Amino acid sequence: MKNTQGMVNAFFAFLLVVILGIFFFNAINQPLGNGLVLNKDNPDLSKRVSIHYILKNVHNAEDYLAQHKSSYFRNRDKVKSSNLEFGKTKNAESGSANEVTSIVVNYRGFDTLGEVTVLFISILGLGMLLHENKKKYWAKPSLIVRTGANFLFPFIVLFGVYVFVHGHLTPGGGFPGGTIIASAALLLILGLKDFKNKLTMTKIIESLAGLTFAGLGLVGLFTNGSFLTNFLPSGTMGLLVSSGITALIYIAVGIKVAAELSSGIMEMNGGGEE
Amino acid sequence: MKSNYAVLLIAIPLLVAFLQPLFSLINKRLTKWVTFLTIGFNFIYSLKLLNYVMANGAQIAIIGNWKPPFGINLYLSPFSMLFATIIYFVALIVLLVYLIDKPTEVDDRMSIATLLMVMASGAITLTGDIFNMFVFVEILSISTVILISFNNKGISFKGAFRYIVLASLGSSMLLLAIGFIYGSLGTLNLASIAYRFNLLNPVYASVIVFLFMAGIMVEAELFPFNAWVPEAYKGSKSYLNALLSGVVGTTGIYVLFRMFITIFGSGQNHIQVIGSVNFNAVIIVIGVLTTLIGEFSALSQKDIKKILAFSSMAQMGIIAVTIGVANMNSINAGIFHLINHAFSKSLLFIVAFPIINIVGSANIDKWEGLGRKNIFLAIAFAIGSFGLIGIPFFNGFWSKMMIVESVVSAGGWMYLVIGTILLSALVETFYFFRIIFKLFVDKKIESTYSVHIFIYLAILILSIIVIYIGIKPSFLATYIHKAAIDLVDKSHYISTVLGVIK
Amino acid sequence: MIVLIYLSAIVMIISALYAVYAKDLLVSVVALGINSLIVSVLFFLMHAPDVAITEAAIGAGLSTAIFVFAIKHTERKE
Amino acid sequence: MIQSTFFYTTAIILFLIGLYGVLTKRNVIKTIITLTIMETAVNLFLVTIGYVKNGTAPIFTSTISDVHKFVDPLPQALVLTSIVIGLGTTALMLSLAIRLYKKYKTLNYLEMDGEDEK
Repeated sequence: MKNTQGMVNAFFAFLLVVILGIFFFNAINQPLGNGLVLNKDNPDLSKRVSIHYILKNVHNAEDYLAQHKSSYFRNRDKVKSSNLEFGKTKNAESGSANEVTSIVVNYRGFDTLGEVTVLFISILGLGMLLHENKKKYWAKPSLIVRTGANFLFPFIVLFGVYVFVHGHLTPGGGFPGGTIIASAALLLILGLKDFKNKLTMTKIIESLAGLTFAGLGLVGLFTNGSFLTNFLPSGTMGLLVSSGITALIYIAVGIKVAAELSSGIMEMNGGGEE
Repeated sequence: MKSNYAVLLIAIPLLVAFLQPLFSLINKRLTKWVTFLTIGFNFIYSLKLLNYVMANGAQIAIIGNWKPPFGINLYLSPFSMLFATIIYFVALIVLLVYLIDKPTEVDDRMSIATLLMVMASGAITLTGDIFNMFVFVEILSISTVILISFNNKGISFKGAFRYIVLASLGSSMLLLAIGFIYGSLGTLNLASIAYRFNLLNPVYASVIVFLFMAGIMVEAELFPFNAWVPEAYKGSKSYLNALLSGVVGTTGIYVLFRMFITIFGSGQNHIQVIGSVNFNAVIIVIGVLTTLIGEFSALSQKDIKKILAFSSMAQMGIIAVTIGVANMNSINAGIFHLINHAFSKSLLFIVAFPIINIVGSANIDKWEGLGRKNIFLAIAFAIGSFGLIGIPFFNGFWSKMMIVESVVSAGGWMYLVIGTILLSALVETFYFFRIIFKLFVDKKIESTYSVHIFIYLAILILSIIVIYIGIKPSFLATYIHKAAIDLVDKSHYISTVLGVIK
Repeated sequence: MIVLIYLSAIVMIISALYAVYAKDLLVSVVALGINSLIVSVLFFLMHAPDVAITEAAIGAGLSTAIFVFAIKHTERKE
Repeated sequence: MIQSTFFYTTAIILFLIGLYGVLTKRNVIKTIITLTIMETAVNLFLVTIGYVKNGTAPIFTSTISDVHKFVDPLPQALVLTSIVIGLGTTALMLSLAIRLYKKYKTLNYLEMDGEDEK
């Protein structure tokens, strides 16, 4: 009886999935001509707003939009742009060499603030749900794991710090950097049998890092009249000390993510104490 | 420049939320009052902004000094500010009642989750960027899940799990819709999407709208994404129930209004047919189904929490119908009914809260004789339910009248819809009067529970609002009228944000 | 290169199916981790190194670890 | 290099596999796994939107500065956000799963419902 019901369920689910699949594939394979469709194969980036992020001429584009009104939408690529050269160009908007970073932290920094909040609230919920979780012991770590954990821990942390400090220059940034540090904490949990959770410490670090992010935003609001404005000089593109608050925010994000995820892993492991 | 400060409505609660763990290290009791004060600040500030935009028209607040459509912006208009204000007001009252009544129960984690939930709801109403909306929807659903599971019962974990599964299913769909939008229109800004939406291939547009609708229906408690409603309401604390219907549900419906009428709709004709699908009909069918399922499920329940949960589901269905009918009258009526529902339902939940404490049970059979024990609560309950049913001279009467009127003027097969609305009112009358008659049965209740004066005050404020809107519906008329105009006027939205005129 | 992409797409779909159908949850989680890892390789080949690093660290690494922790606290069978 | 239609197809097949799993599986952790598959699929879809044939990664280095070959960085930024959000949701769902298991001693929904009725 139960099996029949399962079969019927599976059948209807399969039917729904097939219908949705036809729906999606039909949408994706719509022929060109009848209105806009997904920009496939060689997407014309000059039809998208990101052309200005790439060329770093958003302020010019704002002026162009204000002057030419709706004709802007047809002539995005006519917006003036300056020549960008690694290690030479100064004050190229945010000044970060990694375009993804400049979008994540600068052009759309507000999303990142929300994203950090999502992580914050979910780790908070995890702590609430699991605070009386009993510690589960894993198989006794072998000598190699123990030694390896002790030996590798500082290097992994250092690598994580490197990743988020260089977030505005190289691939990486606050989120992967923080996660790498959290994986060092994971290594300690697996490698050290008598690992003690340090939740109060992570809480304080997390709070201060979050405060830095939101506080930098508010400083921008009160000095330059807009939340999360880059109020520091953005420097030469490609240098370590450049891109103003972008680098600072990414460092804060890295520290915050590291603290949050480490505490999340500790609480997942159990034995969390306040 | 001044309007840029509106971002404080989001930034201050976030800053406070990040600081709360530090406060809780200093003093555990500090956090809840900080939360309360922050929401109070939000309410006062949003009231101020509401008056400002009512007088001066819609404004935008830009973030990061990047003007739209390049950066993220907040859109402050009569419609968005009105709902932000109502959300903050409801949250403030509910939180006050809860803090007074159960001071020991509120811990630091709960106050952070409440703060972020209210912040996210406000931010969803204000934001002018679709991906930003997605991020805040995520914050809203995660903090709601935490609050539901706070009760530490099996059923609350089940409700929370069901909610989060549906919510992440919905958010995947929402993200897919955002992907489709960005891939074709090359923008994430709502005004820019609105400006270019009718250039889309029709099949393609219908896929986007379908995915978006599926994504937001979890919050709006609409069928078939409302499977979480009964367990989540039953499993969570009473006060959270008020927030679930007054804040989360209101936000979900707000997004449907804004997206379907301003952004995806085509100016004065509103949505009508997008692509190959008549989404008006789809929304009406969904609304009617939700209403019928909600009302008939409420009829068979004994538990007051479940009754109110199903009733709020049904009201959301009725409001969804007004989105589908989509003429000026129905939009007016829908906004009015959403406001009325937020007030009446919060009143009912807040009244149910001390009643449950007095009687010691959420089962309505045990409520007999409450009127003799505490006449004030019984009358307040009656006022709330009259407002919800739409008894003449209570707030729901006017909005339901307006809904029926607007549906009649739409004509055609809409007569079926009128039948549904009237039937739902009938069913509501039946189950609410069943409770009210029970309240005034002559029977003695033994109880030592005494209701705090502040709870009376909160109930009094909400009752007065319910009655005052009933007697003088013109009190809100200017606000609602401006909100409806703002909602319908697509070209105004576009020209305010982008500076181009469609 | 093209062969590599086709191959990884096939492995990805097989691992996803395996993650859905495996009776042992731990096997299912490992399949999920493989899926994430291959997706991160695809991201790298699609010139998205930032996303690739993040997906490898979060999707294949940390996410798998917390799944294993959760299974340790519950049960392994479906 | 390869056509982007191929990636779109892969992403949608992956999405549908995940959706099928969510609809049919009755195990709490299995549901979470299938939801994660769906999230991965959506991320692949989003990155594909920015994919340019013969492009380069959108990062200025001392050797690469031909901006016209860059792939679209915006979808990548969105995916970065969505991956982190996915991790947060997954962690919360898993902790709920642990609590559900502690309450009901099972991971199956149907058995949980049976438990409640008793």
